[in-house]
Amino acid sequence: MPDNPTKTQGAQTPVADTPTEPAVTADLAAEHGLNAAEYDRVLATLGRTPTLTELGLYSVMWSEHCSYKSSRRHLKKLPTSGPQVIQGPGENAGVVDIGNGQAAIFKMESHNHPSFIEPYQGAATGVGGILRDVFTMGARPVALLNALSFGAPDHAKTQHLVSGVVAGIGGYGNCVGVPTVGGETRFHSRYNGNILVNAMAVGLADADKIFYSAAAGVGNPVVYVGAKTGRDGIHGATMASAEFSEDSAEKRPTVQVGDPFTEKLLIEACLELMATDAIVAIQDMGAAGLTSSSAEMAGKGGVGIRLDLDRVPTREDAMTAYEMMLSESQERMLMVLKPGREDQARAIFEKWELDFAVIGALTDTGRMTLVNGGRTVADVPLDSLTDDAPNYDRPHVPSEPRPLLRPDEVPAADDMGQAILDMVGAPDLASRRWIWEQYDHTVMGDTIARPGGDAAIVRVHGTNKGLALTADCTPRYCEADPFEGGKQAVAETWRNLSAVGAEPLAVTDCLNFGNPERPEIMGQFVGCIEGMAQACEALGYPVVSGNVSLYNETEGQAILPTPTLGGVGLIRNLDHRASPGIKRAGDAVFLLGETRGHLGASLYAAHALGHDAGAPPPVDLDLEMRAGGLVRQEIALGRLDTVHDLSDGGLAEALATLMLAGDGYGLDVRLPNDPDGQPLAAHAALFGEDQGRYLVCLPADRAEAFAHACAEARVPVERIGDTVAGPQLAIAGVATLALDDLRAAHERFLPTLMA
Amino acid sequence: MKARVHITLKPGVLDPEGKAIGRGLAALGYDGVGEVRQGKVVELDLADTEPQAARDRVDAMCRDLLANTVIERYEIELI
Amino acid sequence: MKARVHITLKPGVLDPEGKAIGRGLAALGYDGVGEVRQGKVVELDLADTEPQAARDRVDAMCRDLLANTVIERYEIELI
Amino acid sequence: MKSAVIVFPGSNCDRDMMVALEAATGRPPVAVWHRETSLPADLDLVALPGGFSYGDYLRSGAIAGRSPVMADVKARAERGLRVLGVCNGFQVLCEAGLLPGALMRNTGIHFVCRDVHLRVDNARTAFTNAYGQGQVIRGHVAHHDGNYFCDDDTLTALEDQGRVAFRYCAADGAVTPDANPNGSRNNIAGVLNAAGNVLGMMPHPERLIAPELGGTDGRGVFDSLVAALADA
Ligand SMILES: Nc1ncnc2c1ncn2[C@@H]1O[C@H](COP(=O)(O)OP(=O)(O)O)[C@@H](O)[C@H]1O
Ligand SMILES: [Mg+2]
Repeated sequence: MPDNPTKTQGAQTPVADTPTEPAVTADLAAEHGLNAAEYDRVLATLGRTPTLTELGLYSVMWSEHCSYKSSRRHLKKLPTSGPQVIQGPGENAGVVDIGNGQAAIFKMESHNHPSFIEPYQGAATGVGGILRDVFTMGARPVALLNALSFGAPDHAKTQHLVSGVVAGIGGYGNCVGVPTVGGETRFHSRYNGNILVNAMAVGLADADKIFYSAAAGVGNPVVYVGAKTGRDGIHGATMASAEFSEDSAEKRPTVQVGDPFTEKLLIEACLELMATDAIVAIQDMGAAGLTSSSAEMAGKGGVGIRLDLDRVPTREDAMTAYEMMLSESQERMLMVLKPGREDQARAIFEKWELDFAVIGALTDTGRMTLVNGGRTVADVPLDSLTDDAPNYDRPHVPSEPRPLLRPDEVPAADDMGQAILDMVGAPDLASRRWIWEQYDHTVMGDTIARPGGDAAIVRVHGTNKGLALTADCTPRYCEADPFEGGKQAVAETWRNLSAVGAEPLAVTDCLNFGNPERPEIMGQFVGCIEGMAQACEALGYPVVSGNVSLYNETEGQAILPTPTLGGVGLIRNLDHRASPGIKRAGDAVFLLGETRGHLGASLYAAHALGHDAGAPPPVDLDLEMRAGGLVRQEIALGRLDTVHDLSDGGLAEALATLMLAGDGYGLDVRLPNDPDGQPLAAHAALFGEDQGRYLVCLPADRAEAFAHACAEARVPVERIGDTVAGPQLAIAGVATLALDDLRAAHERFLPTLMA
Repeated sequence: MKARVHITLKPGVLDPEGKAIGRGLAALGYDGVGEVRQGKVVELDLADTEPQAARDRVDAMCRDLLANTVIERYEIELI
Repeated sequence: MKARVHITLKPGVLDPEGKAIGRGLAALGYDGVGEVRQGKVVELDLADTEPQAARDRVDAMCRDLLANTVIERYEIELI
Repeated sequence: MKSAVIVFPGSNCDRDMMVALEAATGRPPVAVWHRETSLPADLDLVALPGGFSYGDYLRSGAIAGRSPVMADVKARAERGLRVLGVCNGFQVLCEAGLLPGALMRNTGIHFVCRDVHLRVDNARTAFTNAYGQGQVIRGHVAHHDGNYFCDDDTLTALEDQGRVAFRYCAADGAVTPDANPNGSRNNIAGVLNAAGNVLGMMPHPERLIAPELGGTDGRGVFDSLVAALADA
């Protein structure tokens, strides 16, 4: 836009509202989520009353969602570097090296509030948003995962929410053609009024062709591409930063509608343009749309930006500057191009039938200047929107520690066989088939391990390498002890990756908590982060991207603290990998790790006592390292192909899974002893959730060598039995269960709930 | 008695389907077609015999299930 | 001028979505709801000014694209 | 064998189809953008891949079925060119009138992605000769609108003329309602045109071409085409 000067004297530009807009006052600022001190800060920064558009900019950029004002100082505690890390947190997604000049790019994000209000569109647009975070960095998306937390199965809204969310995730991912390969799903009454929908996307790119968001080059054109802007989801970012009340569904403005078809075209068009060298910087328009994308790009690049809003493609009449800047219309991207490359880029986007408009230019002012209808409607220092946004040290108190729960404090079932069937069929452990069969998990032709195992495996196209992917968290543990819970969530993803034979590379996270202005919630947040940090540090498993979702409360009832972790691992040779299903009769069955019968915060205790109780199982990170390393080594050497890690539901769940995932084989086992070789109570041995354990099967003639390898690696191990040809789970002195009965129990819950 | 419920997206809500249909018509050479919006119709056979009661009940069904008033609006027609 | 096209499944063609809505209503406790059928409405803004010409053109659009006459029938309403 | 894969806006199995064709034929297929008005000369096969052309808006395959390239696909099919439509490609072929019937919403309402058993109902076609007549193979479906519908006369004609290529069945080959993932009439999974040179099928043979992907039973479709060409 040659007629636009790239140098403006910000403070001297007359800045004016559109005449019909309301005057900005402290009250209006409060309605925009800015408290009195924050509004004073705006006044001081500008030295005048902001225009409505400027108020809008501050309100979204200083919202919790965009500014991380409660979490920033704590997120710094997470380890984010390592030899494998190409890009840690701070960009649209994290980037790790996977060898051969290739990189995996991934991130997880929440779409909790919109999904509660409009489950289909809320979940769908969550998938769309996280995909854009990944392909904006130059990656072709190759996998999606989702972590879902719903209310109690019998809560009035649950069925409707499950149905809409699952359909929305499928509707978007299936259409875009990226396989949804894994995730997790839980049900708990603490999510009754505030479900969690966390979506993770993973992409692949050449390590030397990664695109970043820092704008550079004064005078370079700022380009808008994708769908047109409408009045969708104005104030989505502030909505994601406020508590719910009963009438929010009524008051809130429209949630966004996703268009996966346009997203698919946008992916192809962006990747086509990225194959040229026309792009200087690129960023998707996510929460707070044009505002945050332009402010962040220019802010990171240390330049200024001037936008002529009359050039923004709109799909509704008479949109104001305020509306255009705050719209959260989907499927849009902002780019800075090299000068003179506009026509080349335009041709590509027009071929894909997408909008393309040069809407501004970079300046050297360090300010964001917005022009609309011949008026300068905003002119603010960029730093004040980004780096200098509020940053709070909120008061936090640690959670009350819970006492250990001894096995004799938890009633043992009279019929242990029935207890196993109940556990395998319980809402938290029942098969998720009803969900993942609605997701296209095989499109792209590289899905090597489909949903249902410990980690999904997606082949790196055209190679014999694979990425292993998993998403995990145990909110019960986080509630009982945030620090141990944070550690455990990291360790569980690490274990799931190890169980398929993948070397864990890095994690992404999505930290879902209640209202951070309550010291006990802030205490959970800080505790979980510190636990995560310790585990990531010890396991050499850095956090490379993530997202924080606070204010997940309704009527003062907070969700369980839910730091969802998304783990990514690398399998260098796909010929050597493992899965949970029994593959042969006559294999020796080993249990790795220590079994102490820890029932505290376990699913079994919650069922038997009717409430969560006791301290969660501690995680011994040193043992994790040794056990995970051994399992990976044995898999990589081609000596081990049947592995399942133990988590919710303990040994009972693991034994059942080995059979359910197998081809009709059975198990003949006895219960393990405690580390001192003493017998444990049956319910503690079966359902205790001691950490750092794996169940493995391998041909009996290798049993001795395997036991030896374990001893050498200082991994406690006990041979507990054998695989057999008959479809029966026989646990000596406890119960004998038919595979058909296990399957019926396991498959019943979701189809019945959703019928 | 029969009820017909027309469910359409609220004005201003993105209608990707309508947009695609519009493009499809244009590609087939139909010009002069402006905005295209698409909606749903649900037809219900009702046991009710009293129109006002029937209308109220269908209205409740719309709010409970048939429409999502966050993005959609509906119109009830008794026939 | 505006046209509204109602597209419904032919009688005798099974309508799984209608059925699912019916089951959903029953599950919510709405009784006395008989058959439920679901259809589509497409609303078009037209440049035409002459009703018969408009109707003919929309009819052609229906046969060409908007309806699949193997399974659907349509009705045109000008407004 | 020289093949082409048509790419519509929203196609998303085009690459998968190309990988499978290249593996079977030893030569990379040509990608043809939907806006082309003619196909390359001397083709032996044109494939319409799976995906969500035009977002499946209005009806699956409806808008794509009327895109510019389809006129030449029709003309060449009439002259005997082999045409394979998989999933969305099958929907496009029906919408374009190259195959009878229509693919409606699955009776279960949901999208369904799972392995199924298929019975090869006619192994004497260019697309199925690598299989045995009545052989039960593994298939893989991933669709929302796979419920094949046609009127009674069409159904009779399809069945009498051996134009049902595949049916969904149980592991033992029995054609039962339980084995039907989408409510298709008579469990139909794939149909041929009267001349036998156009096949539409909902299951994705290109997703089962290697043991690590879950099986190799899909290869037969591509191997059949190669064999048919060699015989010709
Ligand atoms: N929402 C979901 N989407 C896709 N797959 C899911 C979802 N929820 C659970 N799964 C799959 O179901 C299986 C069991 O999940 P989970 O109990 O969390 O496994 P684990 O204990 O090994 O982490 C996993 O393979 C997981 O990927
Ligand atoms: Mg696991």
